[in-house]
Amino acid sequence: MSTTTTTRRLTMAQAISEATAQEMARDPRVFVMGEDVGKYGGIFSATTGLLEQFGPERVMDTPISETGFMGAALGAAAEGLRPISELMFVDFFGVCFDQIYNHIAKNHYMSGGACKYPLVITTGIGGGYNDAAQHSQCLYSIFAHVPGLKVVVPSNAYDAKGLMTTAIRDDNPVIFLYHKGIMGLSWMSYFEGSTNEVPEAQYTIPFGEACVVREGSDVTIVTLSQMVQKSMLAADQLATEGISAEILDLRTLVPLDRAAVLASVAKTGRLLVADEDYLSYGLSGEIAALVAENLDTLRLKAPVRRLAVPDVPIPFSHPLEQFAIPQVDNIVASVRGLMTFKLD
Amino acid sequence: MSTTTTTRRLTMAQAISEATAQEMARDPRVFVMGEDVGKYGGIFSATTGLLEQFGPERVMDTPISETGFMGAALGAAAEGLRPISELMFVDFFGVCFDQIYNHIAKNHYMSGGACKYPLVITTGIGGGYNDAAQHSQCLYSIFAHVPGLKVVVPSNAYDAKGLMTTAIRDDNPVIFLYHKGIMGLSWMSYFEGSTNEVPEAQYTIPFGEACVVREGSDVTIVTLSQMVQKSMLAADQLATEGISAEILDLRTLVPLDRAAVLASVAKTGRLLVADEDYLSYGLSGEIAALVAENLDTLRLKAPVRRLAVPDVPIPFSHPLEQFAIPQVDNIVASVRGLMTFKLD
Amino acid sequence: MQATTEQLLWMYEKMVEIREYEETMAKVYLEAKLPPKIQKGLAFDIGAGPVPGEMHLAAGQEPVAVGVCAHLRRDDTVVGAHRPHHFAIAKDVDLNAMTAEMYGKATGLGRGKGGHMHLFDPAVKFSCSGIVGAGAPQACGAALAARKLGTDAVAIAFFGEGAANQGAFHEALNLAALWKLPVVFVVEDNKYGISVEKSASTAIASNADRAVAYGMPGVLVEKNDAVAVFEAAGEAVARARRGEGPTLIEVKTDRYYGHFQGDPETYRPKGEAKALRQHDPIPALGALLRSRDLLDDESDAALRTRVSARVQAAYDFGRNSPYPEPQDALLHVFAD
Amino acid sequence: MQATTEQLLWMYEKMVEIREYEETMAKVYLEAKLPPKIQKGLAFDIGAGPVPGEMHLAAGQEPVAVGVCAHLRRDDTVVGAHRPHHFAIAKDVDLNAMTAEMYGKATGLGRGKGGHMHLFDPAVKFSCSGIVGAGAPQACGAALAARKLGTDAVAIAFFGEGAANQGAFHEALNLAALWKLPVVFVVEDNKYGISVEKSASTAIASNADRAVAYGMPGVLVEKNDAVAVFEAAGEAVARARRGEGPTLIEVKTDRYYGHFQGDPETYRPKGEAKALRQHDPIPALGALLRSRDLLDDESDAALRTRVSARVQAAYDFGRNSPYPEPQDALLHVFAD
Ligand SMILES: Cc1ncc(C[n+]2csc(CCOP(=O)(O)OP(=O)(O)O)c2C)c(N)n1
Ligand SMILES: Cc1ncc(C[n+]2csc(CCOP(=O)(O)OP(=O)(O)O)c2C)c(N)n1
Ligand SMILES: [Mg+2]
Ligand SMILES: [Mg+2]
Repeated sequence: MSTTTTTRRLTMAQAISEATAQEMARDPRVFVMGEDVGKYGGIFSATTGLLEQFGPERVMDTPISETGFMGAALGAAAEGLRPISELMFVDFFGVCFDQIYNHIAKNHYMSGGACKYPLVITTGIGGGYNDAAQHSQCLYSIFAHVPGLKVVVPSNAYDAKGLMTTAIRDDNPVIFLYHKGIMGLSWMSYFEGSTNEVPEAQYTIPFGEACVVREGSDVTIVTLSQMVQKSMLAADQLATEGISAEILDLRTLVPLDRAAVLASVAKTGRLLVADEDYLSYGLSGEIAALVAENLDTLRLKAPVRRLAVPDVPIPFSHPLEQFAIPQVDNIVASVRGLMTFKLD
Repeated sequence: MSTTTTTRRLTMAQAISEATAQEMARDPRVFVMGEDVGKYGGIFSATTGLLEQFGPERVMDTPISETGFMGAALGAAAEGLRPISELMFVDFFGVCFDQIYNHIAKNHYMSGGACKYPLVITTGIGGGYNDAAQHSQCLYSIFAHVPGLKVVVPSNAYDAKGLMTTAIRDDNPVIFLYHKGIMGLSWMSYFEGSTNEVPEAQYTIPFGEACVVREGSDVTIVTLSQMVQKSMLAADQLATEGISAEILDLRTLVPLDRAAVLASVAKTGRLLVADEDYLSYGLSGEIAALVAENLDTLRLKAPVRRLAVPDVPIPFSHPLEQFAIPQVDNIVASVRGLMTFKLD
Repeated sequence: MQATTEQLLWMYEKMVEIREYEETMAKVYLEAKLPPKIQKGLAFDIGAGPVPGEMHLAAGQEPVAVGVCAHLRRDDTVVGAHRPHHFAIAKDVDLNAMTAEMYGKATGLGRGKGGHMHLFDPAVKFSCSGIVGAGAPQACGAALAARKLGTDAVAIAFFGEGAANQGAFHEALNLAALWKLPVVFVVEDNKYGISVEKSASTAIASNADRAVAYGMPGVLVEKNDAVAVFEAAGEAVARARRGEGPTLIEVKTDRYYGHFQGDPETYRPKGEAKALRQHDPIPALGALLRSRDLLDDESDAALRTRVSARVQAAYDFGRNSPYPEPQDALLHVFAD
Repeated sequence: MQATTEQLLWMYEKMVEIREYEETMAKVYLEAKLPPKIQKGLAFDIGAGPVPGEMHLAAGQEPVAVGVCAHLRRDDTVVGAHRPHHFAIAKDVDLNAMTAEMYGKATGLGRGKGGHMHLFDPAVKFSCSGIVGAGAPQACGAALAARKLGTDAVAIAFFGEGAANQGAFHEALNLAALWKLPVVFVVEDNKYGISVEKSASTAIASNADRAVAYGMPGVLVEKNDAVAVFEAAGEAVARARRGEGPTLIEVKTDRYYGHFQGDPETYRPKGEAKALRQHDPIPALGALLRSRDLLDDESDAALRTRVSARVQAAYDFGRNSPYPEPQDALLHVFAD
């Protein structure tokens, strides 16, 4: 007897919907709701095929009432169901954030652990396709700032499937943020690296484990989501200049793999944080702070550098947007800049 | 002829309502709206006396419809009025943040500068009086993270009056966050240092200028709001141990006075950020990151330390809340810890 | 739907219990909050005493809680708001653990983490929230779960007339009607949202008239009377259990205390609260019971003794329970 | 209220202009978005071409825009949503600058920062937003300002039937009615919110029936017809101007294109869009004008030439304008 191993490449969108479908098949408590998740299959195809497979009682289109259905997800989770609730664009969180951060995130704590809220919020993030200031943000820092939410931000299909399965099985609220520009949609240009081999069988990837997606010795690029793919391209270019970049894909912001960041920076002595969220008071600051807090054990060769959206709303026009959102060239230039320092 | 100088001490609440009243008298376009801002005078007395002085057309009680009246503030500001709109507790921002961050903050930018939205959002922040997880947060990091809002966080009555006057005269949206525990309310214990001398005449304090509220040479405590008052008490205690702490009151987060932080840390070589917001992905990270980005010019004697709410919702019970929110003793202990290092 | 003798007596006893609970709390709450024990210059210290923080009491509003909860089972869900005691008691929340929670004790429902606006008792499916209007969508979720799980459990969302102007109200009612969920939305019109009178917050006189906007029945209960609420709620709960969808009920009720304890109530006409107490619903139901020979001095006294024992035991339990360890603040952010 | 000849002709010309604008955009938008010019494997590239990003066209919905805006002055405010062109054109937004904005050019209304969902023209008090429902409270603010400034200007909030289930709708309508603001809320019922049919999102058939919840008049315009909208809006605008408060109008209208360009429309019955075009409101109004001898082949042709010149000039202006400098992205976060 022989086992046939076929390698399958999936887009990140396919990986997410496959993870969801497999978990729905395994666990009847799981259901999906959100705007256009049914017949349309999700605006970013994160729920494609689910309605056909599971029917309208388990794949529910909702009115444009995010507070309504996020609150309903909480209420259903409290009763033991395991909702997956889609916020079409993360940019819309402002109409329903009270349900998310004051209730979904805190009720377990406020109940002293007596109540559980196993639910997943999926949402599309990121720009690069000229969708302007209200449809292009990342905002994961905000979800990571408020306590009580696990925050998952995958960079590729393989990780997305494993992390989504983990998310659905987690007994806590999880927000799963997928960047539109790595979903592999047929109508939006995307980074090839995000579409990769994905086993058909179910598997999980634990939260809180960052992944060294490229080893290197000169500089550490701490990054996530689409910016991982940009960093890979930058690293290729840097390699031709003799600069060896290590790329750390955080994968989850809560829990955060602090040890992995510190280990890599200890090795390379240089840190660039490459982020698509707003620069100030967010993710890039947190990672830089981690280094600042460990200056007694780390030996740095250069000050820390951060690359992020320079505290401006995402502009619509192509040249403006390309300027505002960090690109491959900016990563390359920042790393080059880091190499010019020689601390101590 | 002689000028009589009388010194007046005001509470921060009195200072804010005085600034508002004087500006309303000066500028007929200014008006106030919010829940219980009229007859009640504001739950935290930020609007006390205004209804009596200006009448119900300029001091408007609203329904409990934060999205409704924040949106209305934007619409009125677009027409040239200058609304002051109160969000009773900052904790409620999740029901109306879309109006605030997707519209009030971004419309000027999205209009390419064509439209202006001169409005002030006032809101109460902070814990310490057992109001639990949905009424005790600071959250200023979130308002500072999204571009387009100026973020003001005063620590005392004098600053509050000047900053509030500046806020009302600013042509941009400003969020003015007052800590309940320094308002000088007759029904909540507060820190004495927050009630101080306030001139009767109008004056402004420019945004983006941090204030050295205590000079010192061994360590810099970068802080804001009520934590300034706690830091002052900690510094008194530290002084008895021979440790000289410099305290920098940020006063505004956007714009942020980066130069003042760097200058003080350059002088002392040690940095503690003392913050009442959640620890991760927020203010304390941003300040620490600033140091990490300037390691080529700064000579540090110790790694950076951050004191903040340790990523837990604010618990109700007294011993739990006292543990979760940084106290004077924690500041003292953190500074002592910083003094044990000897980098290089 | 007519209340049985048992139901009438249950409502009466629960109302007496709620009232005693609130009156006791009004006293306990004041302990150590007044001069000279507090910071000089203060008139009151909200953060002091054995029960610190905000305190919203529901004395006067008992009929709403008992009239609705008389129809509920343990597996029905109730979501309350910032003024939750009467609902919690009527839903049979563990009185000891609830009281211990308000004392911030380790034996509390939430091990002291929640406090008075955040009472969670999953055993009887009770929860509440300090955010105005937030409970309504959550009740829809419980009702949705009941349908998905194939039970005939129902969910009740209780909130004030002020909450009916919050967006969450609208979204929840539409969702419930659209999906024909077994929910009953119950608005307590106590005339004020803190200091703001209903006429200054709500464009129409009765929220019951808003039911039309969702194609669901709307019922106005004009009297702060347990039996009247019982009748309106009975039909609504039965309808929900039959799978026929939601109902919106508004009850005109009375708030005897301030919005929260310590409220100066300067916005309220002098003597209003006192006048309201002329129509106290508890003696009213007592009189009805007596008129039907279901209550006499003796049984009333026995009932009050029984209730008092329960209530005072709960306060003793709360007072005498240990505080959590400070560092327990770090626990329960996430379930393992 | 009967439309004057001038108003009828204005509505007709504006509808023709809107239609040509949208049909032109449908073509321009596709430029450089299809294989083989795009990433291999893609069927379409939303971020490519001279007009990148999302594109929501309003062909078919012209009657709503012109029927309302026929009553408006320059100093009246209009707040639109993500599908804003018809309103912008009917409100006399600068067509060149609006088009340049969608091309992302420095000459655009927002210097290229806003794009098609974020058109701001303060000269005619027009704005819109990509967030469903968000405009309704903003229109209340403009109306409040009019009252405070003592003018008789009014404000219109336009939004889709999908938006009527968003909390902001409820809060805005209550506020407007409570404060008797000069606002008219106009719901465009084009049957879908992206792919979700109205019956799957809205508990009742007509949003006009929701006006009762706020004590304001509710009007349903059952026909996608400019004159019908004109009549309903005329009364509502006049009422607002007289200081008598808000009105809610719902208009049954038709969306000829997909939700956005590139929408596969798999959720839509085959041929539906085609069938809708059988009832095109533009020829319908043309026929009315002809029946009244207000239009003939010649004047129609002249009008269409005029309109075409305007529309094509705007596209030329947009196409030929310069892009902003990349680093201008840093400008305009704050006003000085
Ligand atoms: C979203 C939100 N806005 C404001 C508040 C502050 N607040 C707490 S209770 C209250 C009044 C509530 O009035 P109502 O709903 O009538 O309930 P009642 O207090 O009369 O029982 C307000 C404004 C809040 N908790 N949440
Ligand atoms: C708060 C919010 N939720 C969801 C969306 C995504 N979205 C954009 S348009 C749309 C449908 C809107 O439907 P409708 O209001 O009927 O307007 P139409 O598109 O039919 O003109 C949705 C769900 C959004 N932009 N904002
Ligand atoms: Mg009330
Ligand atoms: Mg629609």
